[in-house]
Amino acid sequence: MAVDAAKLPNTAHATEDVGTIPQWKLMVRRFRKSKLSVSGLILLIILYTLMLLSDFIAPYQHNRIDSNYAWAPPSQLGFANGKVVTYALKQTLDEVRFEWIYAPDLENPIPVEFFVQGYPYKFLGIIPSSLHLFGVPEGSQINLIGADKDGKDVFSRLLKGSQISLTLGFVGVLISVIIGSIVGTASGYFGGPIDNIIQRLIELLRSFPDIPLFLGLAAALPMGVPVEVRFFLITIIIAMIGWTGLAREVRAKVMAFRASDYTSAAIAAGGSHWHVITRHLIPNAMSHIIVVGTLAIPGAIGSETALSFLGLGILPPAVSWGVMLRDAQTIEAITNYPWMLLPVGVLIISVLSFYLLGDGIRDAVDPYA
Amino acid sequence: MTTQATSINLTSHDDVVRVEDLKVNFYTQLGVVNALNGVSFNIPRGRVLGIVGESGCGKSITGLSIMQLVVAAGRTEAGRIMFREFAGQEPPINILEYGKNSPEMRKIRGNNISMIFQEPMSSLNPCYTVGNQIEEAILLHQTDDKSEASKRAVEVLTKVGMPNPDRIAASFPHELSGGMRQRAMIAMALSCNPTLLIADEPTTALDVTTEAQILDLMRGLQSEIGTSIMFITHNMGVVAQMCDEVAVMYMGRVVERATVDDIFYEPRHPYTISLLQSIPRLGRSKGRLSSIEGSVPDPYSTTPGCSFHPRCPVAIKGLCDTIVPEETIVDAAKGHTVRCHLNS
Amino acid sequence: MLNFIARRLINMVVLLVVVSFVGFFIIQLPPGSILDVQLSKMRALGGDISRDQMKAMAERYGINQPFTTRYYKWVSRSLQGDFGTSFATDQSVGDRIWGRLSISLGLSLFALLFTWLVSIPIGVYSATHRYTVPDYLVTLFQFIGLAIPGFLLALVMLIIATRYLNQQVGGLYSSEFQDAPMSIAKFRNLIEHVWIAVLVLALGATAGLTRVMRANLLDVLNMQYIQTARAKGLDEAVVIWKHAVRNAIHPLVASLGTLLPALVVGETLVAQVLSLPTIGPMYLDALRQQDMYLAGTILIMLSALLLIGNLVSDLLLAWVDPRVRLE
Amino acid sequence: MTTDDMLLEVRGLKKHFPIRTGLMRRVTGMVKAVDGINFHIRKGETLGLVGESGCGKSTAGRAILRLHEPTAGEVIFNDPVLGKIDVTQADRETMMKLRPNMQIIFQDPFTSLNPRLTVGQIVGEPLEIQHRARGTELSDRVAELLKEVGIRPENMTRYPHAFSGGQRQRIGIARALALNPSLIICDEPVSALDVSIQAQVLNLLDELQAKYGMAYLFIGHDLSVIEHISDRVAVMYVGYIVEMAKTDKLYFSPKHPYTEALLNAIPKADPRLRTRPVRLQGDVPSPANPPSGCYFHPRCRYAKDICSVERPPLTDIGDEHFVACHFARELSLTGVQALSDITLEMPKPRSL
Repeated sequence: MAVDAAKLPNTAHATEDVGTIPQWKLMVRRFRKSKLSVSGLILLIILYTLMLLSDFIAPYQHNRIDSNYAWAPPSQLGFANGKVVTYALKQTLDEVRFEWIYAPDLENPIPVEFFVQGYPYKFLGIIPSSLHLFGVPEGSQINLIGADKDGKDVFSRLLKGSQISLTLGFVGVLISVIIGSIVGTASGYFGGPIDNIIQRLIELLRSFPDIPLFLGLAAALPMGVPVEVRFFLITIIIAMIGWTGLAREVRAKVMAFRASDYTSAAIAAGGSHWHVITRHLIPNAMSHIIVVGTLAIPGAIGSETALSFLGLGILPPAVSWGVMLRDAQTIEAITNYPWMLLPVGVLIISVLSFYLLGDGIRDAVDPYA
Repeated sequence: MTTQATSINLTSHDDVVRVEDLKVNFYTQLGVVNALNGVSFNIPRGRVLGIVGESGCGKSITGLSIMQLVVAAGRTEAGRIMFREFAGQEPPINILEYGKNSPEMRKIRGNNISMIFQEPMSSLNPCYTVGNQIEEAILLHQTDDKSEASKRAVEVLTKVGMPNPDRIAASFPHELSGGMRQRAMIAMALSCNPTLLIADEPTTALDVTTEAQILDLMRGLQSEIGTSIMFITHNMGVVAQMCDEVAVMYMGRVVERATVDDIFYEPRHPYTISLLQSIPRLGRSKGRLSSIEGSVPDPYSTTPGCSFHPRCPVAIKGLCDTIVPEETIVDAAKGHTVRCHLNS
Repeated sequence: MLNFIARRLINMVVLLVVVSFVGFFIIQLPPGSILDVQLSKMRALGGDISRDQMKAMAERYGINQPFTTRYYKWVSRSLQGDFGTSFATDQSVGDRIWGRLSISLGLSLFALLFTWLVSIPIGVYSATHRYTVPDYLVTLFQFIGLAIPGFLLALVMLIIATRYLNQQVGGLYSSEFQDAPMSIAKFRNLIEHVWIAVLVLALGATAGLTRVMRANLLDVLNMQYIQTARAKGLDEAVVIWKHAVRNAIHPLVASLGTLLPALVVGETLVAQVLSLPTIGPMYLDALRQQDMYLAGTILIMLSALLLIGNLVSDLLLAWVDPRVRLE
Repeated sequence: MTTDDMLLEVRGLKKHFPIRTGLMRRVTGMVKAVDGINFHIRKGETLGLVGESGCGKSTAGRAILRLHEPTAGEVIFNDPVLGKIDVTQADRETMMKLRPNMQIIFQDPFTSLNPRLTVGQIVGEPLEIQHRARGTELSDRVAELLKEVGIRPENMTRYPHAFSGGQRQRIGIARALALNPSLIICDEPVSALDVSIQAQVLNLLDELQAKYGMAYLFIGHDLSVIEHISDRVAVMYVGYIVEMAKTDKLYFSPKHPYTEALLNAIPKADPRLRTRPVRLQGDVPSPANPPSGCYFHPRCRYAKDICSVERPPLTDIGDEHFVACHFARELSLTGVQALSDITLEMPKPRSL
């Protein structure tokens, strides 16, 4: 009975003709029912928007060093004369521990100005601009979430770092999804010797433990190359290691769809390989590929962070969340300057959001599984 | 509306089970399904009652309700299931008063009432040997002695016609064919000499020749041991071969109850008649089959009046589509009742 | 059965040969050689190296020989149990690896045990109490467990342990036990040091496995044989633990093969933070210093571990599930 | 008999599936799903192909269409344009021309329609592939086809999930009908349907055949359905055809012990026929490891020594009655008994 009910058309929305709603729209509907997954999606949209606008929002260049502000705590904000203000820092030397102690100078409010001119950058990578969302007058500094050991603004670095951290994993997975889908489809659809060779290759690649292989490859990367090249190479490594699992899953799906009666019907009508693959196999496997891909992104983001953290990934002066976390390795750093851990917070949020999103898509795609 | 069903008493004190006005709803994500809308019937002791109907009519749910094995989404809203372990037991036990996992219910399950299912391929746990799974029931209800239990398991395997019972007992389910597995299931079900055996489409997944073997076996064992059987099926041929009494179900209601001869030769409900007319019969002339128009309505909708009226060729406008027909007696002596306005 | 193991072992050897070749290739990919590293090291120490010394070193390490020759030399010596000499420390590679690998393995096995002991019951509970508040909580913790990086957890636990529990953590033993012979006290000391690492290592895997266990059990609970077991009159607890869990555990066993090496290496970051003398940091150092014999050997050892893990999981699978035939 | 009305001749068709074991995926055996079958279908007739699960009947149907590449044998198809062509040898181009004339209907109405396509797209797909129609012409043709199978054309924009099993099966029939085939392979088209829906679909198939004159290869396991729809019937057992004859002949006077056993085993929908005839013992052997000689001999109660040694060929014993049994002419077997109809009448309202 329960099985019978599952097979029956969905007639919950009695007022409309559910029959005319394509499957993907039904999936979107089911997805929207899961509040956790929707919130994951919203968080990701926010994160990626911030990433795109990072140069506009960041008040300082991520590498701007100001030794006067080493380990400066987050700036205190306040209201004065109807304006948002921050306060300058009074520095005193702790003569016992030989450390600077900072305290806000509450007597001297500094107005925070909006839409100010700052360092030049290219908006969205194209339009030259020097407009920034906010800033304080020359001579003072605002560190919304504090500064690091060189007095670099953590807020600006966090934004700049997201450009690498949020794209590298994403692009890496995208590439591995493309490779995995093509190889998996070829393997599953044509079978025979092609399948055999591909499967042997995957088996060989899978005989390497992935993390060590990953580290080995990363260590093999040339050191002195520009950031973009290194970014690209690490992306390729992430993609190279990730595609095998996806190829196997796509292969299994494609084999199932290939054996399905509707595919047989298309072949019986004279449909070409191209027709069958593009009309029946890819569209049906697509939702599965999206799910697997989405759930692979958090792992890839984590890989980048870990690599950079270990000094094998993105290298300074470039900045990613992993690079930033190198400064937060010790108990002292964390207990004295807890804001150094913020990249982890953002990392957790983005990873969690991807998991929630992927989980929601999976449930929406396959509601009875 | 009051239902008359419970007041119809065509039954003696020797019914193994009497189901009275059973109502079960399923609460699913897509809505509420009225799986059973007041089902009443009785299973006379030592007889085979066939429950026949198309998919989704609630026949399996009825069987599972007696075992209290309906999944969590299904809730019993009303009704009684009166069980008499031995003839004349007074008062009978209302099974529904026991909790699903209560010790009382577990003592009935597998011991007094046992059940076999449609899919012989998936009815046995692949991780344990056939013998182990049969012994499990014996150890639970009959004896604490392990060697005694395994001896009885082999005995009961012999009884169901296993050619090599010792070897079968030591086999894993995947090593047996579908027919053999169904035999093993029957052996397991009969291992504690139950009062009632509920067989839910036990031969549907089998090939014709194997089906014939299993039906013969069940019929033979039934007349030998005298166990009552509730035989759930959609196949009219199986009903004719296996059953003494028949209850025809449609959309969660029993629409007709009668002896097997009456169902086949003097059916009264238009649904029963249409069903019989729509099956191609061996050795009959060809030509157009008379079919039932339309299809079974989806379970989330509710049909006013007689649930069969939209497909009924003789439905009366203004009556059949508004008022649910009561169960009426056609022949009290033979226990023939029907739920149809044209017969009242 | 024996036939199966024999064939699998042969296949493993073939794979290992290919893996060692590829591994060796990757390891010696980086531009510049150990020589450059050594040179800069010595210069940093204030000394300098003569041309003759350099030549001697190049000779010794086979720097200028073609790739295949170096590979052949390395492999043939490895087969005799001589894994070569670490460039960096002049210690035998074999000796250095064994000590650390065994610590790593020990840690991982503990973590594995913990993972299974925790994730199976929780998974079962959450599957049998679907859509209840505890189930949602478990799901939430699973996601958080997946999302929090291990090293952060290690740091946090480290802070909690040192600040609030007054525990010594980091390293394997306190200084007083460092060179002492094994005793009950030393063992206790070991446990005190190691529990954070085990916990941290296990947590990520536990989150994942709990999810898998829950999903599997939900699938199995829909199976007909579960209904059969209930129809026998078995108590629901027996139905779940005897009939359902055994079938649901199947994919967990199957994942054992990949889980073990993942745990062994997954601790790299954690070990870094907790300063544990395990194989991960060592591998990392070897890579950084282009210590190719050492790194290559570790990589191949880990591959071997993966392949052995897969074999073990296949055997276990056959033991758990009689349908799996070894042929 | 003229050969002109011959539509399909299958000669020695074999389909073996390799069994691969071990790590090297070596072929260690063959599942002889179809192991050399011969039959023919004339234009406009229905041949029933009946057998128990695993006997190779579906594989045979698919091998004819080259949905499975046949291992050996000939499949001669009499194409209305190209004439007689061996399908197994046809190149891609010829195949493309042949395909419209041989179509297929599947068993499972829930998996045979792509859930991502609308009914219109599904039924129109063959027309599109064969470039028969496009645009409004295409949708007109699709509407016509849907009407033909009893689905309202307005349903073109709906997706398969909105239909019941019986309706989906009708959509599958419309798809097969789209290219005006002269042969449709019906692969258990009513097995998954409820009894009342089964009758509707069988009637539809009958009507379409009467109107368009295509031939059916009707594959099934339900002997009553096969009897109802077929002109001739072939019985398969473990990859072989053991008997083939006109329907009445086969049902009323079977010549192969297996056919007799099958007919005996059917539960008859008549309580008066509760006989307990001798039943077939044992199980159908696996096509990967069949017995020696006549595959049926271990279960055959008439078996003699020769049966375990020599495999009997399918031979014509007269009037297109083919039997593969050493003793076909000697045995007297019982078939179905002709029954008098039970006439059932609908109840009439007493007061109106």
